Amino acid sequence: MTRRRGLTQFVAPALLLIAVGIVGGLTSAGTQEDITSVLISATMVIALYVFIGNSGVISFGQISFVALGAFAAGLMTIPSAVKPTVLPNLFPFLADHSVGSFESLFLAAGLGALFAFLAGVPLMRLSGLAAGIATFAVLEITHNVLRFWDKIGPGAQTLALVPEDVGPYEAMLGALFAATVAFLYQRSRSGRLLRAAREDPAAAQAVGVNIHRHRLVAFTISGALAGLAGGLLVHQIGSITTEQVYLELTFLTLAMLVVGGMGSLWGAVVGAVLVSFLDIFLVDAEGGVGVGPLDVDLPSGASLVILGALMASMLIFRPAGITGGRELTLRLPRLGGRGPGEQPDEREAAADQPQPEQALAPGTRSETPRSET
Amino acid sequence: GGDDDDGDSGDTTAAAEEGPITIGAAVDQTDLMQFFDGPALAAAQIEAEQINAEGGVDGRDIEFEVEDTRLEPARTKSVAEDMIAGGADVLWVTCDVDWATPSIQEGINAGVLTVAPCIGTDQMGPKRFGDAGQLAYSFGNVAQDEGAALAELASDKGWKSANVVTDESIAYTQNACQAFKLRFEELGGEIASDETFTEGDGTINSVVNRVNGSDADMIAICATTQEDLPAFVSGVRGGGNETPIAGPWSIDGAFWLPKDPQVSNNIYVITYASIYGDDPNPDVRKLIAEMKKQGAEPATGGFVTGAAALQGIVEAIEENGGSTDGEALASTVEGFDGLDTISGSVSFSPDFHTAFGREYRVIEIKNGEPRFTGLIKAGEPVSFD
Amino acid sequence: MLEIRDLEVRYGAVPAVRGLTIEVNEGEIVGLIGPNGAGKSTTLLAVMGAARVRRGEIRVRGSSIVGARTEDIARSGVSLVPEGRHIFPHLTVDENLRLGLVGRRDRDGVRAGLDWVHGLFPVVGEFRHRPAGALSGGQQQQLAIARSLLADPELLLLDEPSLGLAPSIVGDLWDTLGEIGQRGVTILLVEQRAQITIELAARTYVMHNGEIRTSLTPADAGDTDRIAAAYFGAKA
Amino acid sequence: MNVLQTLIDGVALGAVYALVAVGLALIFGVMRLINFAHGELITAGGYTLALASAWPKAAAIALTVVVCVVLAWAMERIAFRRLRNVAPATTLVATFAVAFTLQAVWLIAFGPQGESADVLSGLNQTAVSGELSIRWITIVMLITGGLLLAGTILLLNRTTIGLQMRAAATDFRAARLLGVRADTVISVAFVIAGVMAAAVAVLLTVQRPLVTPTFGLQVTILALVGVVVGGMDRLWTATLGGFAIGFATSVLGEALPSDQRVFLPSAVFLLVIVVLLLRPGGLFAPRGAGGVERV
Amino acid sequence: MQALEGVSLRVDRSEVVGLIGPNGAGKTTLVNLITGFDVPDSGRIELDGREITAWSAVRRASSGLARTFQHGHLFAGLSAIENVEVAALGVGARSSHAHMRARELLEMLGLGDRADHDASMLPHGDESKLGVARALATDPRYLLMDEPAAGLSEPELPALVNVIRSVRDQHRAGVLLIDHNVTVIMEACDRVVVLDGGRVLSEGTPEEIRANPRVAAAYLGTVRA
Ligand SMILES: Nc1ncnc2c1ncn2[C@@H]1O[C@H](COP(=O)(O)OP(=O)(O)OP(=O)(O)O)[C@@H](O)[C@H]1O
Ligand SMILES: Nc1ncnc2c1ncn2[C@@H]1O[C@H](COP(=O)(O)OP(=O)(O)OP(=O)(O)O)[C@@H](O)[C@H]1O
Ligand SMILES: [Mg+2]
Ligand SMILES: [Mg+2]
Repeated sequence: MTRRRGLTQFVAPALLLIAVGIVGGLTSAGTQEDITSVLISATMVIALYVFIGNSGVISFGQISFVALGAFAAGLMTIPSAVKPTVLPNLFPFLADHSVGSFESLFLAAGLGALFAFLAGVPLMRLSGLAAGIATFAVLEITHNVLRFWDKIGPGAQTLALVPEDVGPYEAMLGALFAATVAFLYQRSRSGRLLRAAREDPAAAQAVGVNIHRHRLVAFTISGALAGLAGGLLVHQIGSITTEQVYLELTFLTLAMLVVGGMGSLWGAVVGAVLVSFLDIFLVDAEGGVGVGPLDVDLPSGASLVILGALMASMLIFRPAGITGGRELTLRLPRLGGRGPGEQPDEREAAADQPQPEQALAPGTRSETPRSET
Repeated sequence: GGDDDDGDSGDTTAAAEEGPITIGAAVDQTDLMQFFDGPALAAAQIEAEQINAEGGVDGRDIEFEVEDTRLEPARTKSVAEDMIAGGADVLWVTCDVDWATPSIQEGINAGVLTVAPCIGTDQMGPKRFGDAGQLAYSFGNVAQDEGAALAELASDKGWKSANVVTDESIAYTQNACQAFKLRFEELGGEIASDETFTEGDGTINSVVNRVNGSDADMIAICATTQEDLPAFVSGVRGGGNETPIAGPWSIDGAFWLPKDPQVSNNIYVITYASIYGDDPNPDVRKLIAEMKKQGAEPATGGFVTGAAALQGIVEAIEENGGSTDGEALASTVEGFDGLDTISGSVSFSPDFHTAFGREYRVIEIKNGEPRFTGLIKAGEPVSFD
Repeated sequence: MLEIRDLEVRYGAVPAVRGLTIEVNEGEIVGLIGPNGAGKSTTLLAVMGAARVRRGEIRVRGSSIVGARTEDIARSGVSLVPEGRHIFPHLTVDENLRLGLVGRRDRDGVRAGLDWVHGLFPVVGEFRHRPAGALSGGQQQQLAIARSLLADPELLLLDEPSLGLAPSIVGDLWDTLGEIGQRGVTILLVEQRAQITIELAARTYVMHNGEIRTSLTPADAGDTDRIAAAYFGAKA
Repeated sequence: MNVLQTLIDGVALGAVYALVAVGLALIFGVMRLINFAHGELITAGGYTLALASAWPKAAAIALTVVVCVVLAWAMERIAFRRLRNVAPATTLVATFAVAFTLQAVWLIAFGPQGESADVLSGLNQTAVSGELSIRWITIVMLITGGLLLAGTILLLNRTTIGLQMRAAATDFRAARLLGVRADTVISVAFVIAGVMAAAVAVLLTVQRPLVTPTFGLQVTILALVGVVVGGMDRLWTATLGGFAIGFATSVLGEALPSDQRVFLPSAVFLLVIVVLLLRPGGLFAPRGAGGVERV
Repeated sequence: MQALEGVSLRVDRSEVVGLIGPNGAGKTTLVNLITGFDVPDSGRIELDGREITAWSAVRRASSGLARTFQHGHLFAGLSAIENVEVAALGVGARSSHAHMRARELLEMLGLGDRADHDASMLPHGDESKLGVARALATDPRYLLMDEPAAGLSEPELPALVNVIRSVRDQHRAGVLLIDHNVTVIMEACDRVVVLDGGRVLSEGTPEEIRANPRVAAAYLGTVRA
């Protein structure tokens, strides 16, 4: 019963991603690019979800794995013939070797996982703010090294001349792959134990859960998916700079995750897709666009204000995220006529109503400095 | 007459050669680069209107199609893609080679001449983009040229020693000061101290203290007009150090100057045009007046590169008998040697797809007031090889 | 003093209290018992304005307090010892006590009040500079009660005050409740220790599934069968 | 370069971050909220100074205080008040969103290039010159930082409203049950944070006269790192942490050979990681206080 | 501050040992020490003859030492049944088995109809019961219960006592039972240890303890129990 219901929970996010990909494939060149970006964002947010959603620990570091994946996949697919001219300071090994775009995605994911694992071994011992800041430090260091060490990359300049092989379909496959991994992980023993530990670390230890180990597993998987997302990103745009995979992307992807609802895969996907589309729509509105009878025409830059304000209000009015951090269970037979992005069924919808008045409810208890109270 | 010839701008060369010449501008109108892209584009559009009013290019109008990249790489690419799919004859990109890369690659891979008005590094060409980079050009000054001109200015002023301060965060400032140092020493100057910082790294006040502790006839600073530059100037002057400070175009503009007239004093800037109402070229003054009228008052002299770039593009199309074929235009642009534009004469070479050879305006800031004080030329740009 | 009429409170769609009516007269000690999940805590929270009242009326001293803000209710002489203590673990024991004074209406007698609670619960004096979170469970409970007493309420609401207290302390507490009841403080006492509650209270309501099933008097205290029957839902 | 001057430069930079840190630590102490948008208060103050720079100095500074206080109060009223009992991650991201929105507003209103706002530029002059150079502003910042810190500590620890603030922070509902007017108390905290942001804006623009849309954000991020490294649970450890990160940045910058100086952030953040691993509860936190989980 | 001083305590399998004492006597501290949530300044802790003083809490739990908490510490975002399942998974059960076991335990504690409720919404008494179910799900060889009767209504207590006995008799696990409800202690325990001020005050059968005047003075008080 749980198993079957669990599987149906994968259907909604998968369908949403597929729908976005297919719609994207049918549009004009520029719009295809936008849709590809949506799907790559979704991949990143899913990567974030695997760690943050399951462990409850905020990490500002996942974008460093995206960065590593992007630069690795980009660098290794530039034909070695041109590398000496455009990247004269590279280590000979990096300059002399190249791989195909597809292989480079494995490279990106593998390096992301490796880096995450190595960073995770010490850092996963930390929790709370200390963990947040330590992972932020990882981001800063990665950014700084990639930006100024021109033996391993382009340094402060753009890495250009990367094959542009990722369109909506490729991005969709990437996002689906990430969603599958995330789904399998969250249903694995490790995933379930980590989610419990998220709720109460002390209680988890009392039932034998090795929190450090499970966090490390999630962090590594998240690193792999983030690296993959980086690989997709660089092959979409054909170039990459360190600024692209730094603070702004970190905040934006985190915001997508939280707006969607960071407790569920469905939330991650919904958040990424919704915020990305909102962004696209608002930018178009800046150029003037008709919404039904209305003619929306925004001043330049206003879209950013609106996007920010919308994200803030979504969090204010739905702090648990649009999905309430719950999975959406789609029952396949009833699927006819229902889009994948539609309402959760009633029971779950009722359950995730925020209840601002549940004062002093069990579970909202304050913490104590003792290990046990 | 092409004024009312508003034909279909289809993809085929034949049709394109009848309709207007479309320049697709993928520029930033939202974020940091709007500050450079906006004025340059506005100047170019004014120039285009004038050309159109005078009958266009071989009877064809010039039309700009402008899209906002918002400085987002994916959008930069998608916007350029759409423009090229829509038949743009020339691609016009953001004034920073790194931010512009996604659009530059779209342009050059589609065989379209790709032009930036004011990129200042030597990267806008094969150095960055390999063979296809043949199609990419910038009408900004290459930093090697600006640095050299700054050294010439120092030498003209009789300054014999210099404290050099370089922002290492971008290639342009690094190249400019590198060129300054090489040329300054060639001209017999001495580098008294050589300081570096990275914009935003928090070390600028240490740099100030070291510079204040080192005697020299001048301070050369290659930085951008972000927070550290005004912090530097305030610190130096606050320490009682009145040494002249000089820098390239990237420190042009009055907006960043500390308001205290004793602080904003004895500062020299070389730039494309004086925006302070006293540019020696009446065409430039007229252009500024026109921009003001449109509410697009320039904040640095860089705007004029926009008009110059358009003039260059038009010249190349005319030399090719109206063809907008990318390769043909590119080889013409590469061959420009002393092309006369509103921003003075510009040259290109296979080594430098970014312009050199201009006559720079020397702006002196005295007691908080910037004014034009003369012209300077680099002679040859410095070569790092 | 306290009148609750036809009260309904829901969490989401689920009603926790449905149509509850009880009355507590001035200076009276009234008990409220019932199985887990009966809605006892919810009722007390509703009185404090901390759970939203869907329907019904709550009057203190004759005037309705439905919709009033929790802090205003607390400052008007009503004080709750919440379930699960809710002391402030990072603050010292003394600071926790001082917070009890916030709801106090008159400033006189603070000194005497402090001496009184220190006498009742010596731990809160002994450990006054320690973070409250370092106290043992029962000590924290004592602190929570002391804090409420310091507010010098007219109406004292207690949610399972005996929880975690050693038997001797429970004895002392019961004596104290009797005393302050005699001084005119009205007490609504929610408890799981049915027997001793029934003994102490003038009247003890048995709540079940959000409703009052029956009420018992001290005379019933020895009748365990009757109490059990009341608990498990048989109408007595 | 002499060692003493290096240390003095370190103190000067540390003072900047310490000043920002007090404001962050106050709001964290009272609200358990990491307010990324605190930087936007500073930015708002900076722009106010720039726009009012033609005014008499005292009037310009007074206006700055008013603007910062109103904005701080509005932030709490509109956004953070509703987020009191939600997951820390959500509030954190909500403060990003607020900061992001305000930055976009600055960008539209004032453009990317910045405005010059050196109202008290006289403080840039050196107080001690010769072998060593110390600026007046450094001294003023240290004194102001010390006063703000002491004032805040007194407020929180010695006054009833301070006690109520701390209670409301740990358990908002329990505090209300005791009669604490939690909304008011928390508004007061934000108002004070607004005053602090104004002070930071005035002092910061002395050293960094150009106010850009990211003016306050940059210092805030680094100050926040410092606050966590120092120990977030106490005001003084948090403030000292802010100071320490500035000091470390400056001294490490000197220590690195000049061709490696671009890697300064790596060095600083490596140090941050090491400190956090050794003292997760904070560098200056008393022993044994480590490991209290939050966020 | 010394919470415990020179305490020696032994619990065998198939035995229920009561631990009582006034508030602040050090009972919870003792449980924390035994389960690895606190570190002793001196002394040693052994599990089935092996010294475990230096072991982590996780390792102790995996080796058959389970506990409940005096207050809270449920997995709030998870349903009641998931709370229990996770505990079984934590010590290595297969997921289908964990589910079955969890259901069984919930039934046993009378929480069958609460299985799908979010743990954070349970009334206080059910929280206690869920804590017990969760500890049992780890199939402990020793179970340390910190006030499991707290918050339970009186008519429910006999059922709890039965559960405790069945842990002893059916699972053959040793139980250390802390509670302030003297009836529960007396009915469930084979042996009772009284702690006061961090020291063992007395030890004996329930009857002996009840009759001990020192215990009455330190703990029981005069009348009500
Ligand atoms: N925060 C909450 N969200 C949803 N339901 C809740 C919440 N708090 C309590 N409930 C439900 O409301 C009902 C009444 O709970 P309440 O806490 O008032 O019971 P109680 O009588 O105090 O029980 P106990 O004796 O165990 O403390 C229960 O069914 C409980 O599950
Ligand atoms: N972290 C700590 N810091 C300081 N004192 C502590 C700490 N933990 C416990 N104590 C003290 O140690 C003593 C024993 O506490 P413990 O929680 O073990 O008592 P207990 O016997 O479980 O009491 P109760 O029956 O009230 O739960 C108490 O006086 C308590 O204040
Ligand atoms: Mg209750
Ligand atoms: Mg205890």
